[in-house]
Amino acid sequence: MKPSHVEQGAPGVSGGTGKRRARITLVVGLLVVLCFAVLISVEGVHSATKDPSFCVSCHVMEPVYGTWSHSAHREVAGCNDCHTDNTNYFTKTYTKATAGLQHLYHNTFSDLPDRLRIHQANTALVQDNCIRCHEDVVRNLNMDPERRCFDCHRYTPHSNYR
Amino acid sequence: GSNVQQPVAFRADIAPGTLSAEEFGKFYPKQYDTYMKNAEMSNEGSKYGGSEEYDKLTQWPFLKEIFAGYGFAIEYNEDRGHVYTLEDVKKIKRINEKSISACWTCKSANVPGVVAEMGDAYYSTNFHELKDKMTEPITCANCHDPQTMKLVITQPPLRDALTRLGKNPDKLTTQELRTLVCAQCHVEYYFTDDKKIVTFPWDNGLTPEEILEYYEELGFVDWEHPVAKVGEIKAQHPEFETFASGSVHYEAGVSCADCHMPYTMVGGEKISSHWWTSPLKHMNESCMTCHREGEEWLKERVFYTQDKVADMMARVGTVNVEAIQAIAEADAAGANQEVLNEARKLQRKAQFLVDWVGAENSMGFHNPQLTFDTLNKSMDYAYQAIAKAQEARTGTAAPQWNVNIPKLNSEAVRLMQAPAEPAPVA
Amino acid sequence: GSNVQQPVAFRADIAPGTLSAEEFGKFYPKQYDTYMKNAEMSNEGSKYGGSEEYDKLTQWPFLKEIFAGYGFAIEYNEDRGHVYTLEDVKKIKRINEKSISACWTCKSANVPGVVAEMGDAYYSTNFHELKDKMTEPITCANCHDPQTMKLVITQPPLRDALTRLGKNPDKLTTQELRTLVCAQCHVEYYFTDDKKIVTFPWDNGLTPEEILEYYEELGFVDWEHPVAKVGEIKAQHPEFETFASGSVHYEAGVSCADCHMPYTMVGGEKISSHWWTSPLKHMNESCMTCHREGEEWLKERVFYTQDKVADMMARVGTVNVEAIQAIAEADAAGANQEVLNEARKLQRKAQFLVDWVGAENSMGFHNPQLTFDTLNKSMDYAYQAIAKAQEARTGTAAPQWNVNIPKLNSEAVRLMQAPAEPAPVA
Ligand code: HEC
Ligand code: HEC
Ligand code: HEC
Ligand code: HEC
Ligand code: HEC
Ligand code: HEC
Ligand code: HEC
Ligand code: HEC
Ligand code: HEC
Ligand code: HEC
Ligand code: HEC
Ligand code: HEC
Ligand code: HEC
Ligand code: HEC
Ligand SMILES: [Ca+2]
Ligand SMILES: [Ca+2]
Repeated sequence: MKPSHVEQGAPGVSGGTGKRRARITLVVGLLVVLCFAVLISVEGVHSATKDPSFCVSCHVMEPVYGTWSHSAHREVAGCNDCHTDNTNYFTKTYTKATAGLQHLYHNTFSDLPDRLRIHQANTALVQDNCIRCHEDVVRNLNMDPERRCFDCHRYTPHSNYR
Repeated sequence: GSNVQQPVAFRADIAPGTLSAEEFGKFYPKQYDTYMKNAEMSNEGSKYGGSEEYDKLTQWPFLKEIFAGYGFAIEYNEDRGHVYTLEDVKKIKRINEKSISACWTCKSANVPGVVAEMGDAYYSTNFHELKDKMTEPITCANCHDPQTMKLVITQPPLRDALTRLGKNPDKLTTQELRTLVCAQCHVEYYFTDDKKIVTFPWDNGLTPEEILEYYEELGFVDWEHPVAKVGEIKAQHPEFETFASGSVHYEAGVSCADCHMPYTMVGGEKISSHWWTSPLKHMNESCMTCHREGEEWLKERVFYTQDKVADMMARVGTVNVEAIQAIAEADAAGANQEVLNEARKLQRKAQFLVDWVGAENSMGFHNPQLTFDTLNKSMDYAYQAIAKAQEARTGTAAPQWNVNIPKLNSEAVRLMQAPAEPAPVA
Repeated sequence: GSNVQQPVAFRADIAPGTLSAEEFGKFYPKQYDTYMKNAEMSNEGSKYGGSEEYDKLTQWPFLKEIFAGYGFAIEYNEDRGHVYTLEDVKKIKRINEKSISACWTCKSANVPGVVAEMGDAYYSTNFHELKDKMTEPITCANCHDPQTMKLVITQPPLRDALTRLGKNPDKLTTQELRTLVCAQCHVEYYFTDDKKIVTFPWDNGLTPEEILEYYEELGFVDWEHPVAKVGEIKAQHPEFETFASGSVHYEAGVSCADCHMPYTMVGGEKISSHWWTSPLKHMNESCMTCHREGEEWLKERVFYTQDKVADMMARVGTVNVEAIQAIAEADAAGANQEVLNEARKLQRKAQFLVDWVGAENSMGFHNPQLTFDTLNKSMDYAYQAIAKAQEARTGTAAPQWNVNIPKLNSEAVRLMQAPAEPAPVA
């Protein structure tokens, strides 16, 4: 018995080895910039990055932004409510920083996957956020730990786009 | 995996051995309310299934012919809710004074306890002898551990089958259980020759062809068809096997409970509906979280498949009847028995495969591709049986064409590059 | 609807009548670059299709038998990119000195102009006579108005067919056009008896059975099969008809271009890919916008259908060959010609239906349910032809069973409530 074969597609990011050295230098540069930001004020970064409009400042984020902004969640849950670890302040800062760096990296070098897909490792985090808000509704259910709310709620909140 | 455990609101500690749904209902009134809907009888929304207790032999006249000489030709009804099991098994004309207790197996929550008590002797005990012990229909106890409410496999035949296949029935994931609790009953089965133990024929695999092969190896016979003079196999409700051998929904990780026990909002809370019936009665809950197109649109898609399956089954069933008649006519005309026996072997296969589709309760929806394939193979065997019967009668064989068919593009390319190679026969 | 018009970055005003892809390419280099990929030849990703020019008669030996006496038994290859049309039509051995220009129709951007010039006389003109006029393969001009780059139906046969069906070919929505520009060529067609005009047989509907009925009414014959002595109909690439008669994707509003011309990012801009090939080569672009499961998973689903279709087609093709042989053998044995002619009529139908599936280029994917149904009907007719041929030979008919089959639950319930009513014959 195979409980589920649904894979969350891992974005196939490839990079030519020749460009790698230049990239590493640049990444270090980016890191430094980010650390500065942290030094100046973690709070500042948090407020700068808390709004969905920050996320959509990247071109590639437009489709998901569009679908979210037509969803029931628009008024109640922003990107970070689902896509960062909301267990406490530190986990939130950590997940924001690491994911932010990844996105910045990929976006800067524009080796973008054709279709964005959530990373398998990040699904648990999103799942925890669903439960965090909807605990009351689902408190009776005994779901398989491998199962995600969005296996059924396939279009919450992003829907499809062409 | 996620490390946030869902808090479970409330678990009553119901005494082990509790069987009555009412008892459970005291602690889980919401689930119990939906369970009581199983008494509703309506065909609303459904084209080929539904819950009214109508006659399947009227709906599909070919069934009466292929089941000739067997109980199913006497009375065979559309299935209805889980609460009717006792009533239905007791009144069906397929039960006679010699019937055995194996027939209680999927009809009552009392069975696991009785088997624990009597051992394998239970199965061959006279049906009527145990009537008083069968006090409950299908109740919560068939699927739940009363103390924890965890899903459990209680039916001995499934426990045996899983164990035989190297799977521990007590170590299943929740998602597996959401299908396997149904596979306790919604499966093809047979009675072993000696002790009449209810057994699932899964050792070669789950597809109709693998199960047919299993029966062929065993030389299993359910009854002798009086017209065709063939030892036949009866197929029964292979919902699980059909669904689990490669259907798009199974491969997508969907379980029986996802469609047949959808989450329903009751008083601001989600619960699993315990009204097991045609999901076409509540597509909004069953389908529409996964499917975005409209409900009417999706229903038309179900019918697009089901209409084609029903038409094909009608035709394949007809050819199966013709095969039986061809054998009978050839026999009456004093045909060559050796050749006629080949026709009989083919007829047996043909009949099992069309019966599989007829006995499966979704009119193809649970696995369209497999269902079309199974019907087509049945037609193929049935026509081969006709040709053989005609050959036995007239002495003139129909021509055969046996040639290797590469099929794959890679294979075609390979052959073109090595054209000298002798083509093996298919 | 929204009244926000998408801003169009750039529209060149290319002169009307421009045909060459290079000319268009100067203004639309990104689309042109993808167009040039049509020269690539590989079967990568595909199991039954692909773009290598391999021999279909090796892949499917039964085709050689059913096409006996016709050009398709001499040479028939897997199709490849749009840029090869001229090369392929010129070199194929199906073309002989008597071939007509109708064969240029879907191979060159020059055709609409030539038809405008010559009128219907174009079609029956000798093929070789117009060779010099056919300078371009399929180019941008086949689908685009050079001045506006709007999609247009340029091919006369489709303009005629739409007009006949009461649809204005110049008043189509973009989403319709995204399918209908392909239906200019990827359709079943025939040449009218007198003027050899390329005509689409859609007057009764688009399904294989409706089209077969159309041909039967017309008494249309492509060629005489020398072994079966049957006037046969040849089916050709009915991609559009198969897809548009009820497939899940068509009903969901998906167009050919959605899968075969997916949006692709080129230099930060989305363009429509103009590389028309197997979408299994680029599922990420073609499918994953709509499908959330993984790419590998989805490909397995395509193969689940295709494998079953291929196996079924192999079997149905074989039975079709046996039908031809049965007729030939009966004929040779001096069979009753009246009965044998009935066999021939059945064989003709059987052959058209299996040919339909073989000629359709997606191995069932474009409409699985319809494809299985079509194959099953072909098998049914082919076996009936065998039975009739055997009857013609031996004088012994196989039995027939004709009984009304209610099928629907509502109908069964109705009959049960009025059981006295005489059951009409199916
Ligand atoms: C600098 C541009 C940029 C910004 C700003 C940005 N993203 Fe992204 N994002 C990307 C790129 C590029 C990818 C694809 C690379 C990848 O898959 O890791 C991506 C992928 C993702 C993914 C899918 C992969 C994964 O990590 O699971 C999620 C979810 C996501 N972004 C969420 C967000 C959220 C939430 C924000 C705002 C807090 C945001 N993004 C802001 C560029 C950006
Ligand atoms: C209500 C919770 C929620 C909110 C709010 C939300 N997301 Fe998501 N997001 C998800 C889920 C769930 C997925 C995974 C969908 C799947 O794989 O089925 C996802 C996936 C993604 C992906 C990967 C694309 C994909 O289809 O897998 C990106 C990028 C993304 N989100 C960005 C954003 C951005 C940007 C915002 C704010 C505009 C946002 N999300 C708001 C729950 C949310
Ligand atoms: C920050 C809190 C929050 C998070 C995180 C969140 N939700 Fe919600 N969700 C809400 C609220 C509040 C509503 C009610 C919105 C309304 O009714 O307008 C809602 C509505 C819904 C609905 C009903 C409306 C619809 O879109 O169908 C569903 C289903 C749902 N959420 C599922 C999810 C899932 C699945 C996730 C995780 C992927 C999630 N939610 C994450 C707060 C949240
Ligand atoms: C392995 C489980 C199992 C066994 C053993 C079993 N049944 Fe059933 N039975 C079912 C299921 C599941 C259904 C509902 C599906 C259906 O009707 O196809 C059903 C339906 C029925 C029905 C109602 C529909 C109808 O067929 O008219 C009757 C009556 C019935 N069974 C009688 C019997 C008898 C008599 C026997 C013994 C010969 C028997 N059952 C053995 C599982 C079983
Ligand atoms: C045929 C099998 C079956 C029977 C009989 C059955 N259940 Fe269930 N029950 C299930 C399944 C499957 C689930 C979902 C479990 C999961 O996903 O963890 C479930 C879940 C539950 C839950 C957990 C909360 C929820 O709604 O998901 C409760 C409580 C429950 N059932 C009570 C009952 C009661 C009370 C009865 C009898 C009236 C009963 N069950 C009969 C199969 C059954
Ligand atoms: C203990 C045996 C048993 C188990 C376990 C069982 N069933 Fe059944 N089921 C039956 C029988 C027997 C019937 C037919 C009852 C009758 O017609 O009298 C039936 C009937 C049905 C019907 C037809 C009802 C209608 O309205 O026509 C559905 C649907 C169904 N079951 C689904 C399920 C699902 C889903 C599960 C698991 C969650 C399940 N069953 C578990 C034995 C079982
Ligand atoms: C993806 C959804 C889905 C899944 C998963 C599914 N079913 Fe069904 N089932 C259906 C539909 C749709 C029908 C057709 C109902 C109709 O024709 O009215 C059906 C019909 C049935 C019926 C007959 C209902 C009737 O009207 O009498 C039974 C019994 C049944 N399913 C049992 C099962 C079992 C057991 C499983 C798991 C092995 C299962 N189903 C999995 C959707 C599903
Ligand atoms: C097996 C499929 C399935 C899974 C898994 C699932 N849901 Fe649902 N959910 C449903 C269905 C079906 C409904 C609609 C019930 C109704 O309409 O009565 C629903 C309803 C909801 C609602 C209420 C929407 C409303 O209209 O108010 C919320 C919130 C929700 N789900 C959240 C979640 C969360 C959080 C999870 C994960 C813990 C989850 N769901 C997992 C099927 C599912
Ligand atoms: C938990 C998710 C889930 C549920 C619940 C579900 N489906 Fe599906 N269904 C899928 C997936 C995944 C596919 C494959 C196509 C895709 O990727 O969308 C699919 C495909 C289909 C198709 C196309 C198959 C074909 O042969 O044309 C139909 C029709 C369909 N589902 C009907 C239903 C119906 C009816 C129900 C409810 C009774 C249902 N589904 C419930 C996930 C689901
Ligand atoms: C209505 C449009 C149309 C007409 C008329 C037409 N073709 Fe084609 N032809 C196509 C399409 C579409 C394909 C690609 C699909 C395929 O091969 O099945 C094709 C493919 C071909 C190929 C390459 C594959 C192969 O079959 O070997 C050749 C050669 C060919 N055609 C020759 C001809 C000849 C000769 C005629 C006249 C008898 C003709 N065509 C008439 C549309 C047409
Ligand atoms: C077989 C038909 C066909 C041919 C041949 C064709 N196109 Fe297209 N083209 C399309 C379709 C379909 C679209 C999508 C139109 C839409 O959705 O509005 C398109 C769109 C375009 C667009 C609009 C932008 C975009 O990318 O969607 C341009 C520019 C274009 N094509 C240029 C060309 C050029 C240059 C050629 C020749 C090298 C060509 N086309 C050949 C069918 C064709
Ligand atoms: C003017 C006629 C014509 C039009 C319009 C046309 N095709 Fe074709 N197509 C052909 C012919 C002819 C071939 C075969 C060429 C050969 O094999 O030489 C072909 C081949 C193909 C192939 C096979 C390529 C391969 O790699 O094997 C695909 C896929 C295809 N066409 C898709 C489309 C789509 C999608 C459209 C519409 C957007 C379209 N075609 C419009 C005539 C046409
Ligand atoms: C939902 C996606 C989808 C749509 C819509 C679609 N196709 Fe396809 N097409 C496929 C797939 C998948 C294949 C199989 C490719 C393979 O087997 O390698 C295919 C195969 C083909 C081929 C043969 C390709 C080869 O490898 O030689 C042609 C030609 C074709 N399609 C034309 C069309 C036309 C014309 C239409 C519209 C009438 C259409 N398709 C609509 C997905 C699609
Ligand atoms: C524009 C949307 C769209 C595109 C593009 C698309 N599909 Fe689908 N597909 C659907 C819908 C809608 C269904 C019906 C099930 C559902 O509702 O999810 C479906 C169903 C399916 C199914 C299930 C049918 C079955 O018989 O099992 C498969 C497999 C599938 N698609 C494969 C593909 C492939 C492969 C491609 C690309 C070549 C593709 N699809 C492109 C929308 C799309
Ligand atoms: Ca029923
Ligand atoms: Ca090809």
